Formats: sequence, structure tokens, C-alpha cells
Amino acid sequence: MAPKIGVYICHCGSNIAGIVDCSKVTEFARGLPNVAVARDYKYMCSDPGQNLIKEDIKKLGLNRVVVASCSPRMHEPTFRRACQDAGLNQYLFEMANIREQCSWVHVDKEMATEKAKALVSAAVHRVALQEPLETKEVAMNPCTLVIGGGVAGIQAALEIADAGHKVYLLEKEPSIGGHMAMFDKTFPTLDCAACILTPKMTSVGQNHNIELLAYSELVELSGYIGNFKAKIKKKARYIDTVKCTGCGRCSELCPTSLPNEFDCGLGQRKAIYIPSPYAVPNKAIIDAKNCLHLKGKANGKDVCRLCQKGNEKKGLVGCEAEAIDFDQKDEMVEIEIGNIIVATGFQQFDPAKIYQLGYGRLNNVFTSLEFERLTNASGPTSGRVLLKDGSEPKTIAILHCIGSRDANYHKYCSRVCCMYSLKFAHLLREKLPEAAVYQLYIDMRCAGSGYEEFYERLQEEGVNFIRGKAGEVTDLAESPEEKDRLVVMVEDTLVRRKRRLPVDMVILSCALEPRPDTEQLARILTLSRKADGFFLEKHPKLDPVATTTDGVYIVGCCQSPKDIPDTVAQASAAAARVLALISKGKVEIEAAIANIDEEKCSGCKICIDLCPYKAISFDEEKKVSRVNEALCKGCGTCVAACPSGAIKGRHFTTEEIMAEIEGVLA
Amino acid sequence: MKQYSYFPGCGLSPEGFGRAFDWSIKGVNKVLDLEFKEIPDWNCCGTVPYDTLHEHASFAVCARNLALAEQIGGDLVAPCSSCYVFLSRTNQYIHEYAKVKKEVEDALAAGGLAYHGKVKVRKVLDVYVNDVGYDVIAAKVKKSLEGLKVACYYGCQEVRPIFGRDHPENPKYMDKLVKALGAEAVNFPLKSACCGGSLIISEEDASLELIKKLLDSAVSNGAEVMITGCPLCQLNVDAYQAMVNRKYKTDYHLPILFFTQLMGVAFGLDEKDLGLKTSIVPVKKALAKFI
Amino acid sequence: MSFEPKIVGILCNWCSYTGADLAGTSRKKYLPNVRIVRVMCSGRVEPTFILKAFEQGADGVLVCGCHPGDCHYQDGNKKTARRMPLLKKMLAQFGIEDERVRLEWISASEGDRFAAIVNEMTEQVRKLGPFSGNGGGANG
Amino acid sequence: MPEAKTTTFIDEICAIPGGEDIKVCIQCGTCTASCPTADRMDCSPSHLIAMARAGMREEVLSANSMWLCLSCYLCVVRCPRDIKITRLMHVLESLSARSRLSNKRTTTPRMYKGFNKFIIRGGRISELWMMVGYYLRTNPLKALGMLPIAVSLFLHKRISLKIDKMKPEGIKQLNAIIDKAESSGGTW
Repeated sequence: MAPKIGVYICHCGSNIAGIVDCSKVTEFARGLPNVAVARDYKYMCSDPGQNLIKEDIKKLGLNRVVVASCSPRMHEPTFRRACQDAGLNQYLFEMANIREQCSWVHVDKEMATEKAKALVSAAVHRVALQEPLETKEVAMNPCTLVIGGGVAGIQAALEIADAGHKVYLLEKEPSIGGHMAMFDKTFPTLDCAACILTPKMTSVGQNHNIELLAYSELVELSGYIGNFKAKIKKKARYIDTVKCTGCGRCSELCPTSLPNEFDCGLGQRKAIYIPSPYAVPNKAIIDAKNCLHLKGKANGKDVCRLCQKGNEKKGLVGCEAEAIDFDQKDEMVEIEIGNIIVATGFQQFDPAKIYQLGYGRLNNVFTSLEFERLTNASGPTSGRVLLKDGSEPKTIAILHCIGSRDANYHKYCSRVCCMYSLKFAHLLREKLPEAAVYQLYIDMRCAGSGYEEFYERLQEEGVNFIRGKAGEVTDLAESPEEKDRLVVMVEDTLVRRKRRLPVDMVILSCALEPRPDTEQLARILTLSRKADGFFLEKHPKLDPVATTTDGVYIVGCCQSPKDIPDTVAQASAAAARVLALISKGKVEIEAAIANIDEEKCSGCKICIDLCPYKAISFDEEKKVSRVNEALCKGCGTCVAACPSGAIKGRHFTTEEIMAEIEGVLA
Repeated sequence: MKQYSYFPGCGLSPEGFGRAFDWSIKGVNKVLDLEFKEIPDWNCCGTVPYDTLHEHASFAVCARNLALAEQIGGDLVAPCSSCYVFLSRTNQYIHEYAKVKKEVEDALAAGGLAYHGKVKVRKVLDVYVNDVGYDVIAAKVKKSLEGLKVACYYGCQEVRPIFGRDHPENPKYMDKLVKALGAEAVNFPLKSACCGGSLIISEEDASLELIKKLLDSAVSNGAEVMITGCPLCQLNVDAYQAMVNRKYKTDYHLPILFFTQLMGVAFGLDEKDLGLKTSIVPVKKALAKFI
Repeated sequence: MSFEPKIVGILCNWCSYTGADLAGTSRKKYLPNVRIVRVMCSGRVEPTFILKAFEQGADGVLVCGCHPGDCHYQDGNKKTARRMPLLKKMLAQFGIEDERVRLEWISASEGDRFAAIVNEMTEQVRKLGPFSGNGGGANG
Repeated sequence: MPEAKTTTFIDEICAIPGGEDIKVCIQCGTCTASCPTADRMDCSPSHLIAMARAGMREEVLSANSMWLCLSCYLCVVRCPRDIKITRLMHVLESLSARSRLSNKRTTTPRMYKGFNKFIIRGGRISELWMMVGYYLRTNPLKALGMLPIAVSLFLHKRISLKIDKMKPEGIKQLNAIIDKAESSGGTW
């Protein structure tokens, strides 16, 4: 049947029509081969716009449709649906991107119009050769993998599990909880972080639908939405988690003393330890690098083992549960899931990079996270804010924007620092009513429910706000009152005075930055990243939790810095998306995939090695290659490489692309 | 023998106040087997005053030197920090601003010259530690400066605004050099602070205050000598030390040397060739053990 | 009026085409000489596409894919990169100047970079002048 | 009409290479906090930028601030907006000198002018004669006060009465270059 093409030029209000002369383009389209009708309309994506197409298909018997409007990444699904509604196969539709790639990027109206014509002509030439394709449906695996056991991952996991579906919760660290578990209070409501998070952590541990894979990492992913296969490494913890009761006696027996990560190194732990008071799973773990026995074992000696044997002198018995297993090895497990939620969070910016702030060089300069532990009742000082010498600070300066809003480090604003700095100030006023607290800020950014009110409250509480970014922290005293203290150099930009501010304690409100393993994870999951290093969402406005890889979602701070409410909201949003797919039970798989013409195939097997998905197998009898339609993702690499031209890349056939090139130059 | 073109600048010229730097560089180069070929009939880089009052010509006068250096070939070594900053800045602006490039080209043409932007500007210390290397330098040491406590004063323009070579506020490469010579680099927090530069003349009080801070910090950290790679830093801290003592009732006698002079001593060169006597605060006592 | 080169841009769907869209959404202005053809992966690009473009009167061809390691299909872009040198040899034989064909990696977040490359290449090709296909070429 | 003034002054600044940075300042004060001489300035570096953007031409160009810039570049390496403040200061100095608004309390402009004479005349600087010239122009008594330093410098062969000059043809070439550059207009 000869092609009968309908072409529709969208004004997109003035977005396109402002630069591109749509009537000229329409006129031009009418003159193109096989074009039965060409119209322009204000908003093609609107209902009346779509109805134009539907009616023409029915009335004029169109068998091909071209819409020239925004990017196909925006509205291709919309128009494909419109075609299908009118009984036209969705693969007989083609789009010309005359907004993102024309009217929005060009100023010369004439040339923009010429380009728009070319793009339309390309689409018309191409669509004429397009063939109807049937999308296949495959079953959706109802299991979900959640990567990251912070508040985001916990929220997502619980919502899916509570809906009755299996969730694998993957956590790099020995316990879930993430950064939130380290916090003391949360802004602006000041409810205690542990009080609201630990119940969730426990229910993760108790929920039968959740399989917690703590101290484990994702190493490989294959498959596609609905049918992923993930390879996961369970790192050796040298503890039989089934036997371990989490009594903690082993730690009492261990002779070592090491900096405790959970307390940012401000407190101590043993080489065998339970990560935190409310660890989930509440099981011990051995730090192999520092365990005397494991170190000895490496060079063939049998040392220590006090945790196992006990200490007779002190009359202490060792692990009665016999949970300690020095021979444990890393183990690989493979799981099958239908969807993946990435909730890997952030890492705190290392302020030691900013030499002049003295972190790591001068005593009593703390990071925000360190202060969280310092002020936390379960922290190294049981919640007392103390200087390194054990005394209480009389003056504290909180320095905003450390590592963020700074071209030398991160250009972006970390969004939460202003608020947690206010929270710190409140805690300080509460714990040390006599102490003077200074906030050194550039701009107070308190956008959120109850946030500005919290700011006002802190002003009432008598916190000193200095509008200026600290330039330097030094211990070089220039006056008696500065002696043996820290001096913060800052301009009070509101009174235009340079000040030397003598203080006892400096808290650096550090930026949130992408975790160092973001790049590696992006590769495993084939996700893109933004210029700032965080994961890239499918659409910043309309699809903020989805990604360009179907079936993979990003939530929380791995997408961009955000506070707990926003993080939890995203987690729930992603959970809802996953549940929707699970309840649908099926997933359409891409029809635009490779297909081998057995007649033409010479059996050279070149394609087999090229295929990144091992989707091509070789039929030994017929001596031809064959494509597994479920595995093929339609990248077309094999098509381009086949010496005998036997492989056809459906919807991207050589003929179609050639025609498009011809059209774009016509 | 590795070759470089050489821009002594006014400070290191035969009549300049930093001529001892020039002498000691030449001495050290012999030991390290380097050759610095002086740009024929070079002109002053113009530095801050020219940049501020004649910003057009300031690029052109620097470019003249670069053009002449290009004819010699190789990297251009500019010992004086200010010369270094302005010569390399000219390179940068020619690269970044078409209009600057155009003007500079026209101006040079008027003088029958052309510059193709091929010259890389370097500092002496940079050449020594990165092209020659600490180990080679250490190997050339005849009299280890063991026990000598040295404050390494980089000054501002040794490390700023040009990045890459070392940390712009906490550089270490002169400290490492001192270690290579067997001496000890004392902790010196103000190692990259400013000495007042040419404003010692017009803003004496401001500059003297800065110089005093430098002396306070260096001496309180036990320094017996201070070394620097900038003629202006050396001049200010050395020549104005007496004035600081008068103004602040202090009693400092801290010898201020060019790092090349200290290298020369460690290499066992003749003190005359190093111009140790040109220092105003006597250096003999501090270095007695080694010369 | 100065010569306006026609350049065909063949962009992969996941990184480069998204990057080109980003240039649009952030209203980054650039020269209108590049007309974009979308493929799923730069690995799909056949040498014949490029020859076809020149045969149809293109003055240059810009092929863009994801950065090495970021390929949505694991390593399709590497395969393109491997094909390129060969292709360039072939083009040389057809008398097609090296600068007329360019392979670039553009990530989904590099809208500015895409715009910059388009402008740069347009000027380059403008200098070369129209492609005549002399010395043979598909139409010679 | 202040508006018109605002734009023109900013344009004036942005026209000079390095001046354009002034647009992106967020007034965080890092430059002032890092500046060794900020305390002695009529208005801090960041204040100066704010005033410039408010179009306060006279106030800015007659301030002593930029003349107190030591070119130590500490502000430049710390500025969170990557503004080349030192360069900006030089730009303001040049505008100030050109518009004859230079601050009277600082003698730096005169020192600079004296310095520059040498470049034009001899192509090189003589510390001694420059200082002598400067002090005689500004404050002859001061010259006496400086005598001890001059003498000790002289005794230590640090300065000489001789002026190190370029060759005549070199000077000719240099001046040809300078004249050409200067002729290309006071502003860019």
C-alpha cells in the first residue's frame, strides 16, 4: 500500500512559532512526496491537536504520521498513543524535533525555518519506509532491588514490602541507617532522628518480604526492565550472622582500640564490634585490616582469638554462640528482579581540601557530621559539646557554604546546610546557654515548610548572624583575647567591616557531594550523570525519579542534595512507580530490535562477539546466527557490523536512516 | 646541557637590587649543568604600575620580551615573581582575549616583531625541582647544611595566581629543597603571605606591619635564616628589618637569603660568587658552620 | 552572503541527543548548520551513512556518542571509535578532508559543549568551503 | 538619571579585559576577609564592587582601596565565584587615573607614574632613582628618613648611581611598540 502521510507542525504557542515560520514549513511539507495532508496547529499535544491526527487517519485513511514539534523524548509516547487510538501502528509515526533542536537554539528566523523544513523532510522521507512492529510483552518479575539502606532506601523498601512484594535491600556498610542514623535532631521540628528512624530500621529487619543484604555490593547487572539479573558480593564479616546474638561480649574481649567510623573517628571501637547501638542487623563484624588474629593468620601465626576463646585471667568466656568464623570468605550471590531503586545517598565534602580553614590542622575545627555526633546522646561525649581538651566552648562559629557555592569545589548549593546550621545553633543555645553562637552565612536559604519560621525562632533565641563568608581560620593571635583560641576572618558585609572573630570552636557546614563510587555504579546500571556528578533523572520536571534506563529509579541525595522530607517523598514516589509496574504484571519490550535474515547470513559470527548483551547465539545446524528477542536492546551495533547485510535493525533499518539523511539534505 | 631563555628583569640586572640572586643562579646552574640564555636587550615587564596605568601597553611590553625569547627557543625562566606573573599573564590573556591578541600583534609589528604564543614562562625553583629533581640536587651537596633551621618564604606571587605547580597557600616544594640540602625547614604559617611589595614605598606603615608579622612568625618558629625566590620579598624583609626594629621596638637579625645562595653554600661555591655580602642583615654568623 | 555549510549530525539517543536537547531546554544558542539524525547508539553508525551524506550534498558529518564507559549499551561507542580511523582512510581516498568528519563524545549533561562543538565545526567547514566531491567521492 | 549611569560605569569596567568578572560577585566578602590591607581601605574590595554595580562612579574611582592592593592574589585564589579581583583592582586604578579622580591621600599613583617614566625612558627600572624621584615628588623630608636604607643598600652594592639602560635601538623599538599600543585607544 502506497504511503499516505499526514504532517502536523506544532507552534507550541510561541515557543516554535516565535522563530520558525510554521505556515511556510506546512506549505513546504505539502509539496513533499507521499504527503496527503499537512496542517499546523497551536498545541499538537493538546486534545484538539491529537484529535486532528486521529480524524485525518480515519477520514483520509492516512497510513503514516509525522509531527514536527518538541523532542521525541518529550511527546513521542503521546503521539504514538494517538496513532494507536486511531488504529495506526505506533511505529508508523515519526517525529521532527523543531523546538529543542531548532527554535530554542537559533536566532535567525529565516535559517531556523529552513532547518525546520529540512527536519520535516527528513521525517517524511523516513516514515515512508517505516514498517508496523508488534511490541511483545513479557512477565514482570515482582521482586525489587533497593540499593542503599539510608532513609530513602528504607522508605522505598518498606512501602514495596508492605504491599506484599519481595524486596532485596542492599547496603554497603555493615548496618543500614545511612547518614540519618548519625544525626541527633532533625530540622525544623527538632524531633530526634533516632526516634523516627530506628523503628523503620527495625521493621526492615523484621519484615518477611525484605531480604537485607548488609555489607554487600552490586558487582554486575544484566537483563532489562522486568527481568534483571544482579550479581552481588557479600563481603566476609567473619561472623555467622545466624548464630550471632549481638550480645557484644566479643567487643569487650577484643584488646584493640580503633577510631569509630560511626562517630566520625571521634570515638573508639574494637576490631570486632557492632557498628552502632541501633545497628540493623544487630550483629558483630570483624574489621579484618585491624584484627590481630586475621593479621597474624595472614603470615601463618595463630594469635589472640580472645573474642573466641575468652580471657581466663579475667574469667571471661568467649563467644558462646560460636558465631565467630575466621575462615569466612566473600561470597557471590545472584538474584533476579524486575525493578531497581538506587538510593545510594551522598558523601560529606572533605574540608581539609580548603587549607585556610584549618580543618585537620587546627584543633577544634569540626565538620557538620562530626558535630552531629558530638551533640548526639549516643555519641562519643554522650551529647556534651566539648573541645578537644574536654572543656566547654564559650564562643562557637558556624561557617556556611563550605565546599558548595564555590567555583573551586562545587558550584551548586547543597540546600540543607543553612537549615542544619540553624539546628546546630539551636542545640548549642540549648546545651550551652552561656555560649555565644555565630552564623557566618552568604544567604540564608530557608525554603520549606516551617523553615523560615525556624530561622526567625533562632533569631529570637539570640544567635548572632554575620552576613559574610569566612575567608580564613587561624591560630595566630594578634591580641590577648585571641591567645590560644581560633580566629575567624570574615567581612561583616552588612556593616562593611573586616572582623577578626575570636572563638573556641568552629563548625564547618560542609557540602553534600556525590559518593566516590557513583561513576562505577553508573556504569553497572548504565545511568548518566549530571555535570555535578550526581545521577541524571529522565526529566528534571516531569520524571524526576526515573532514569534513561527503564526499570531503574533514583531517589534521595544520589540525584541531588536534598533534605529528609524530599528524600522520603522521592522514595515513596519511586516505590509507587514500581508497584504500578508490578500490579500490571507485564512489560512491553522494545520492538525496535535486530533481526537476522537466515538466507543472507553467512555464519561468520562477527555479530556474536560484538553484542554487549550476548543476545545473539549460533545455530550449529543451520550455521546461522539468531537473535534472542528478549535480550536484544536494539543498539544496532551488529547491524552496522554485519558484512553480508543480513541483520536488520528494526525501526532503524539502513534504508530508513539513509532516507532520513537524504531527506535532511533535500 | 638543558637550555632555557632567561629574563633577569630589573631586579636581577647588573645594577639591580637583587643582583646577588642573578649571581647565585649562574653559580648553581654550573653545578646543575643548566644554561640560561639571557634575552638580548630585554625590557622591564612593567609589573603592577604599568598594568594599572597603561593596561594596553603593559601586555605589549611583556610580549616584546616573549617574542625575543621565542627567537631563542625553550622555556623562559623569569626569577622575579612579579616578572613571572606578568609575563605568564600576558600569555594567558593573549590566549583568552582576541582583542588583546590583536592589539599585541599590531604593537609588536610596529616594532618589527612577532610573537606566536609558544613560550612557556617558568620560575627558577620550578626548573630546579621539576626538571633537575631533588635527588640530583641532593647528590650535588658538598657541605650538608645539617642543623640549619630555615624559614621558606615563598611570598605571594611565587604561588599565586598561577595554579598547578603547588598549593597556592601551602606550597611545599621549597621546603623539600631545603631538606635535600640537609637543612631543616621550620614550620612557617606565613610562608605565602605578602611582604608589601612595591607599596613599601607609598604605604610604608602597611608594609612594615606585614614584614613584622613575617619576622615574628619565622623567628618564633626558630628560624635562623629565611630564604626566598623573589627579589622584592628579599629586599623588603632584609633592607627594612632595621626599620621594623625601630618602629616596633623589636630586635630581629634574621638573615634573608635567596634560595640559590643557600644552594650555592651547600654546593660549596665561593661566597663571593654568591654575593652573600650583599645581604644587609649579615649572614656570616648564621652560616658560619658551612662557609 | 557567506557560504552556509550543511552538516549532518548523527547522534546517539541516550547521551548526545539528550545533550542536544539540553542545549535547547537551556536556550543555548548555536549555529543552525547541523541537522540531526537520531540513532539508538553511535555503534549503529555505518561508514556508508557518512558517504551517503556527502553524496547527498553534505559539507560535513558530525558523529556523537556517549563518553567512553558511559555507553547506554555498554561499549557501542568504543566500536564506533575503532571504526573511525579506517573510515577516515577511506574518506581520504575519496578526497574528503579529515576536518569534514568528526567524532565527539557528548554526555547528556553537556548541552553547552554540544553547542560549542557545532559552532566550532561549522566554522571549520566554512573555511574548507563547499564539498565538491572532486577526486571521486560517491558522486565523482 | 542613575540607571543610565549604572550601565555605563559597569560597561566601562567590563570593557577592560578581566573587568567583566564584576558581574558575578555574590558579595560574600571572602576577598575582604582575605585582604592584608582591607582595614586601611576607604571601602573594602567587596564594598567597592557593590558600589561599582550601583553606578557610584566618583565614589569608587576616588577611593583609596584599589591603590592599597598589594597584588598578593589571596582573594583571587579564594573567591568562590572565581573573580580575578586583583585584575579588577588594576582596572579600577586605571579608570581612576584616566578620569583624574585618583585618591589624594594615597601617593601610590604618583609612585606608579614615576616608575612608568623609567620604562618609557630607559626600558628598565632603577630602584634608587625611582625612590629618590618619588620622595622628592611626595615628601622630601621622608627622603631624609629613607637615607639610612639607601646608604646601606648602596654600601652592600644593592643599588648604584648608574642606571641600567637598554641599547638605543632597543629603546626605539620598545617605544614604537608602546606608542602603537597606546594609540589603540584608552579603552578596549
